[in-house]
Amino acid sequence: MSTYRIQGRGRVNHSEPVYFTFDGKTYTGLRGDTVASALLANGVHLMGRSFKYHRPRGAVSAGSDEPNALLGTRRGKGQFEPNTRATLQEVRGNLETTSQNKLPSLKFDIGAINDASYMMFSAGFYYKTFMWPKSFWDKVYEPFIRAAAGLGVAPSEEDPDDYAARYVHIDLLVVGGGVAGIMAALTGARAGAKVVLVDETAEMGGALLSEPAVTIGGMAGWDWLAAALEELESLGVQVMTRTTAIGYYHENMVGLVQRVSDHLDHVPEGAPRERLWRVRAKQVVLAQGALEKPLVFDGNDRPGVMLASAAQTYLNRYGVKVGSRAVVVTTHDSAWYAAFDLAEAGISVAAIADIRPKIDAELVSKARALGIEVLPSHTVITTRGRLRVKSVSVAPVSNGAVGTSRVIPCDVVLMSGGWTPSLHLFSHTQGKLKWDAEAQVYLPDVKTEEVEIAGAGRGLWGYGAALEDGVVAGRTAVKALGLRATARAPGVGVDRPGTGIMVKDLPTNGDPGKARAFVDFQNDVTAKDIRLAVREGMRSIEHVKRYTTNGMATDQGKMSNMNGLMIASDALGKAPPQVGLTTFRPPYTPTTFGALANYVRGHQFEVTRKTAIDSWAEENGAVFEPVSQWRRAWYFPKDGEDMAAAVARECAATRKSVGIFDASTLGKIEVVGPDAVEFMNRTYTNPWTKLAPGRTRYGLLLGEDGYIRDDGVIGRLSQDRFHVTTTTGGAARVLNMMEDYLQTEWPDLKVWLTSTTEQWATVAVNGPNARKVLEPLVEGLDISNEAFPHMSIAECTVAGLPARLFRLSFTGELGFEINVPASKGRVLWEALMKSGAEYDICPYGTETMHVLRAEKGYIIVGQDTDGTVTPGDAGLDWALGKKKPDFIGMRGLKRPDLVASGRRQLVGLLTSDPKVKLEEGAQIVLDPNQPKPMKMVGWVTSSYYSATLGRTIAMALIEGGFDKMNDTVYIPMPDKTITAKITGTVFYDPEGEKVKL
Amino acid sequence: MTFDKKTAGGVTIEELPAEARFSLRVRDGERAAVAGALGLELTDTVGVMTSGSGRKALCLGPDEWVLSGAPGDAAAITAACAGVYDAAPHSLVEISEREIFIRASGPAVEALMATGVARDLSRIGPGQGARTVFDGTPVVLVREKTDSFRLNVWRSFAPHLLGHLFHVQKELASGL
Amino acid sequence: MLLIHCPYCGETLPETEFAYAGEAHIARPENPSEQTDAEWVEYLFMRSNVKGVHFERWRHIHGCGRFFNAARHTVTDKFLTTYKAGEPRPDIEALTGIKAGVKEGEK
Amino acid sequence: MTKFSALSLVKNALTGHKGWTEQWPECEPKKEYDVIIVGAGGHGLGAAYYLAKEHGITNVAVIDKGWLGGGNTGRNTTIIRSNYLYDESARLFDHAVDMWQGLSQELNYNVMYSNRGCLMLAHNVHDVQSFQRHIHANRLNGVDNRWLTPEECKEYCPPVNIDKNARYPVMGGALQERAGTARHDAVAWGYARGAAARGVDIIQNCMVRAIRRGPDGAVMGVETDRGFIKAKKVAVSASGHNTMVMETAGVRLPLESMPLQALVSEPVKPCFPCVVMSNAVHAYCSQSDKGELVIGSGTDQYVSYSQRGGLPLIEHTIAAISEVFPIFNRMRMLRKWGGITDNTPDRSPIIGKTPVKNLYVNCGWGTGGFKATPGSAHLLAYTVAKDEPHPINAPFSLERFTTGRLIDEAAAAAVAH
Repeated sequence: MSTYRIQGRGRVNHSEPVYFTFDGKTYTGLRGDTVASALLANGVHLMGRSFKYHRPRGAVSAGSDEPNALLGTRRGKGQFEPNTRATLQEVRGNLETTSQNKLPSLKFDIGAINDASYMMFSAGFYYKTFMWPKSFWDKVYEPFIRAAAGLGVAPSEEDPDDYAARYVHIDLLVVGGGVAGIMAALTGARAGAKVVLVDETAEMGGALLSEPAVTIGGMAGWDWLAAALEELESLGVQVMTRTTAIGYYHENMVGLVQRVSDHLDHVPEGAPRERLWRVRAKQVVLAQGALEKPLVFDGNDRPGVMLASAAQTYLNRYGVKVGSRAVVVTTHDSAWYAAFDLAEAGISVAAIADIRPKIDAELVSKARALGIEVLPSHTVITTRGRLRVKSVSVAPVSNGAVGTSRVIPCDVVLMSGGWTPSLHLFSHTQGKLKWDAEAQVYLPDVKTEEVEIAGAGRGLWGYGAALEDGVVAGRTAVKALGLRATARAPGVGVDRPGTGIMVKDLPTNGDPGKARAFVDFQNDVTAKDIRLAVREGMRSIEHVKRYTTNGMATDQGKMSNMNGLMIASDALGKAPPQVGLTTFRPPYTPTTFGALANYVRGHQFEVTRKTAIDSWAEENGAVFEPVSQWRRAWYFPKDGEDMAAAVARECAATRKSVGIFDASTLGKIEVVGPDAVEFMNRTYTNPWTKLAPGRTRYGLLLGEDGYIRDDGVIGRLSQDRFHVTTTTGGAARVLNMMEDYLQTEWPDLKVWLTSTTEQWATVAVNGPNARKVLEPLVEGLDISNEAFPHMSIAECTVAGLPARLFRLSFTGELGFEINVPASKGRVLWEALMKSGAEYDICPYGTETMHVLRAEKGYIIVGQDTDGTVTPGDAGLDWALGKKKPDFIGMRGLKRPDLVASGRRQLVGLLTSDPKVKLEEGAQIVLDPNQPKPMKMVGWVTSSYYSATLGRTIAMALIEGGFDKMNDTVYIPMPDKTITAKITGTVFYDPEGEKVKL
Repeated sequence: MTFDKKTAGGVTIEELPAEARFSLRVRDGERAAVAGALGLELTDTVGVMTSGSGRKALCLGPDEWVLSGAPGDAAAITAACAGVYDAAPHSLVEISEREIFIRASGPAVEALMATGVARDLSRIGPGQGARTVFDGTPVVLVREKTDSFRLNVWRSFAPHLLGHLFHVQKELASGL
Repeated sequence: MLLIHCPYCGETLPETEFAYAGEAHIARPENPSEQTDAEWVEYLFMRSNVKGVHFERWRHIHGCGRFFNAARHTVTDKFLTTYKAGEPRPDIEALTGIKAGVKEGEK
Repeated sequence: MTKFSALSLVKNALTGHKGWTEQWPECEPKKEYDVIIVGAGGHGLGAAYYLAKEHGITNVAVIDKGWLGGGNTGRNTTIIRSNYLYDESARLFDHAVDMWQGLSQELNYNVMYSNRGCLMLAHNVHDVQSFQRHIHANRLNGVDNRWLTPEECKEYCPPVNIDKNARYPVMGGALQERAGTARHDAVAWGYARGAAARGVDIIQNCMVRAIRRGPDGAVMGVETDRGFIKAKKVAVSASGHNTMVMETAGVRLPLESMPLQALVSEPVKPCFPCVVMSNAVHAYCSQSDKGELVIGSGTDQYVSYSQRGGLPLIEHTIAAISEVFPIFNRMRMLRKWGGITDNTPDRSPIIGKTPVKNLYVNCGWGTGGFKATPGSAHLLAYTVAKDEPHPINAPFSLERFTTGRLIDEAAAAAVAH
């Protein structure tokens, strides 16, 4: 069936056919094929459409630098992805592929109308137009541009696959599995180093896989390869295929992405699709070889026009003839060798057109012997053919003058513009490159990391040189590791290093202004576009790139950067290094989001912390809310209650009898040491010296700027020991701040801090019957009002559990907070529920807690304060230890703006209509009839319906609020203006009698 | 038990029983006195564990140890330290309940650990440990044996960490 | 990911264990109350923001918990040295040949 | 200057585009200028444009150590919005948004400002309270911003996951419809072209080494690697280098420079119609006209000018995107880059005079400078020309750090109870 496959040739398994689909049609490939090689074996060159002009395109390369042959691929539900490189994706069972960027079909695409009007779409055309009329941009022009842009379509379903990640620490990482890399890895491994060798393709060997004629160490090249790989394995080297080094980060950390299962017909349960490796290597050898450059001439993008080395790879590695009749156009010897391989495999090679006047005589005679016409000093004028190249026009060049062209029929054109060292990863390290004027390439220069470059990456051509250099790089690395290297490079036969020259766009006898000579195939950037950009004042390569989008396609400029630079330098009349080089940035090739997110997905995205009592709340129907990392019970609805009804019931029950609340998430810090009280004096605003053991106090913590940071009740357990509580979200922040001051500013203080947040489960029992519920469970302590008054702390036994018992209240009712060992939190909770049954004890959540505290005017840091509120603003001046010489924030509080009048102060608000509940965050004005922008004097920080008071209540920060008691203010809403009266913040039990029961 | 022991993919993940644990903080000058009272040596080399009198002390920081003993030993440890407090001030805070103790062991345990720990684990030998992060979760890890690690994790982070460990266990079992 | 040497642990460890804690050697004034507004703003907010060798604080927050100081080059991100809190600013020029606080463009 | 129009494009197309001329010429510095602006980003070039256009000051040079637009102007995620909380901020950014509307026509350069809307997602009760506060304040300030239910969020931006069981469930969102994106490079180029046409010298690849002050302390000019250039006034607007430049004039700034990473995916057909920001999850995403998902990452935690960035931050950023938009998990990251952001203690910028006579500064924009470009440029020009701040930028003075009158958008949003 396949007329382009050469039986028995290449490294594919001829006895294992693999079936896959392309645009709905089933094709047969062989195990080991890429989608591109399999399609080419079936005579299919047309694989996609270009970005801007929708021109028909085929594979240009056989590797990860491919700009054209990008397909949508799919395995099953949710397993679709766009823009897969056909040149890298292996064929497998369960593989559907589809071409992209075409409407309605690949062969007939109406988007190609852009191509017909290409003269309009020059570089930067969109900056110059689409401006009139103004309203058209959003509605007409932009939607049009957007619809035309983009390549494939985004996935539309959730990805069912798993992704993985690993850290690995090794002596030597070798990137690139060509002969230089293999030799470097062997050198390292033989010296006893722990080595990892990676290559992005399915097989180690690099270019050697495309050149079976080479002999190494007296063996056939492929036999040497097999032996070398066997030795690497026996030396314990981790050899990783299908693994791309995506980025080179600080301190020799290299990110690798391994494609674990995309090549498999069936994926085992639990296997990841891709795995991210974060490699920390003491030494790195980059042996990434070189990339062949296309030539830039009119029609260089037609399906069938491809890199000479790609044709050689398809032939030798995959056993595929890319066509029946080839013409080779080149500036480098390497394409001659490719032509020879093709000719010897029975493909007709009509001619080799080489821009160079002088060609090595041996090449010429060998070409002639193979029946290939030799055309030195020839340029390419154009190609013809709609969906596949049909002919190429070539013409002689003499002293810059281009002669008459002639047409040579063909079905493939193999081009080579020479080779560019692949230095992407080296560039990630911010290593410096230097321009080699003779070879016209950038080479590695100043290094910033522990890295060696081996082989073609530093401009060395040929297998002999690559093997030698692999040893040199390996030895340097081994020496730096403190080991001794013994490896030597084997001898090489049939080495064909070759030479060549670098050129800009090829000379033509046509109108260069009309030439469709592509530099960036995918983004449809032509030589003409680059010259236009220069003419318009874009003098740096960075400007040229951004103006034309050259090098910004998914091949990241691998094909286009050097050609773009050569053309821009030519246009500017400057040497390339004066024009610059676009910085390569990670990743080396586009990297799947899934691999980068790896395990951090779904519920593993971030921890959800739960308390010991959470399970009870869940079993009892609680609705939860996320609060920082925690989830907390928000309210406990009963039989169809909504939130408002549940909260009203919970509030009433607590005020009337008793409520129970899980306060375990509050931060807890134990402050211990002879200087504990001094430390407390310096950190918190309050005075602590006179707080007796067994007593507690509300503590307020400021930042050095004088603004409120945190608060909580703090108990003194003994002379030298405090139990500090913080807000739920503030726990880690407060501890870090305390450690900072202690270690950095006050290292003389003998005091230590320990987080005990999770040592304790904390249950709050509040309400007039709180003591009755608790008392039967307490041993070793008299909790009567006389013996254990409000704001006390003691250690005792509750429900048989060792406990730290606080008497405090965040509700305004008689209240206790019981801390017991965390694992016993639920035991305590259930004991209290049982003991409270006769008082109809009511579990409540955070919402009821908020309402109850608001009725009492207690603030919540972060809700009633916002990082710009001082203690004075919040009505907490009483908490400042004014006689203390210093505390954190004391000086900050004295800054001019913090003592100025007119600061926003925390007050209560009562709406005129008691049923109207203000929105939290609503803004307050004094004159509701003013035009916008209005002068806002404050905002509503907290607002609730109070079941206790039978009306709504609110707190607000209002300019000069303390002096505006009983004033009316206005809250303009979209549909109406609400009026409210300023009051104090204590709405319930202003005398504070209830807590003293 | 909060979770069941599971073996697959070359690793066993299990919960370890409770023990008495304390955070001990003491300066150089007072260290010997506290060590004497506890009946073990307190090294000032971070990451090293010492033991004596049925107790273990892992040095986590220059003045910080995590002290562990049998569940019933808590009162004795507290009393021993209290006895020298006046002469050798220090901080002893019980944290027995703060953490869950997980053991991961087996031939594939290094691969499992390498999915979450950025440190070079080869630098932590048997009997050594460190406070570090496992895939974003703060942990204290101790290498008990070459192929056995103990992870102490704050109680509320344990389900998250276990979610990761069990997920990777399946990945390891896939052989890929 | 940077590698950071903790002077307390004696180990060179991944950045994920550490938290940056701002410029180093900015001591809190002995008597804040006696500070003028201008002096206080210097302490609170003004930073050298050096492009070159920067003295800065880190905390080994997921390790030994200690705050310590470091000299790091802010263009290369390379650490020149780390040292314990309270120790004096090291002579970077003597240590590495790089002049501390060197401005861009100077040698 | 060739006027850009559909007609000129057609005309040039027919002649092989040979008629286009330089959008700005290459300049050698003159000996003296009325105003020198240090930093040829959008802000600096724009300030030069408005100095020439609105204040008649055309003897102006914009000097940059690299290529124009090569700093943060070309290294951001192009988000434009003005739904800030405080009156001062809302006015500042809304001034810019107003100017964005007609900027293409103003400059005769299509900057592709796209009113596609910016949706900020709320993931917990605190977010809801905070965004509601923004919405109310914005409404009374005349800034558009409205509340969407989770279902409305999904309708506005279909890739958003509103599954109630998500780790970060979407509890609603604040939508500013006038917000959007623009083509960042075009902004610098458009201002450069417009300024140059009005006589402004744009001097690229010229490093300002110091600001020289006279015996009276006032600014005399700048020392550059092409020699001393005299100037009556100097404005510094060189993000990532402000501390060093201003220090040469003896002015200390409350700045810390940190690298901000951003990245794009491979291009795909339109699938993401607006800008979405999720502060709680740290996901910031839009889709460019080219089809790439443009994704904002975080800043590295330490002072750095390296622009290199680490892998953990990228992993975290992508994980956040996959959390909020799970369908993108199989998309690929194409390119990432870093910019150097100058951060002030209150995360609001400084635009105004300095203690040195005739020296002005525009800095501290953190991650939010691009959106302000026309407004900031306009206000800086005003401040330089009049030697006093415009009422809109008056609150954004350097003195506010001494008085404590901070404009702390971050503090107002960040604290969780």
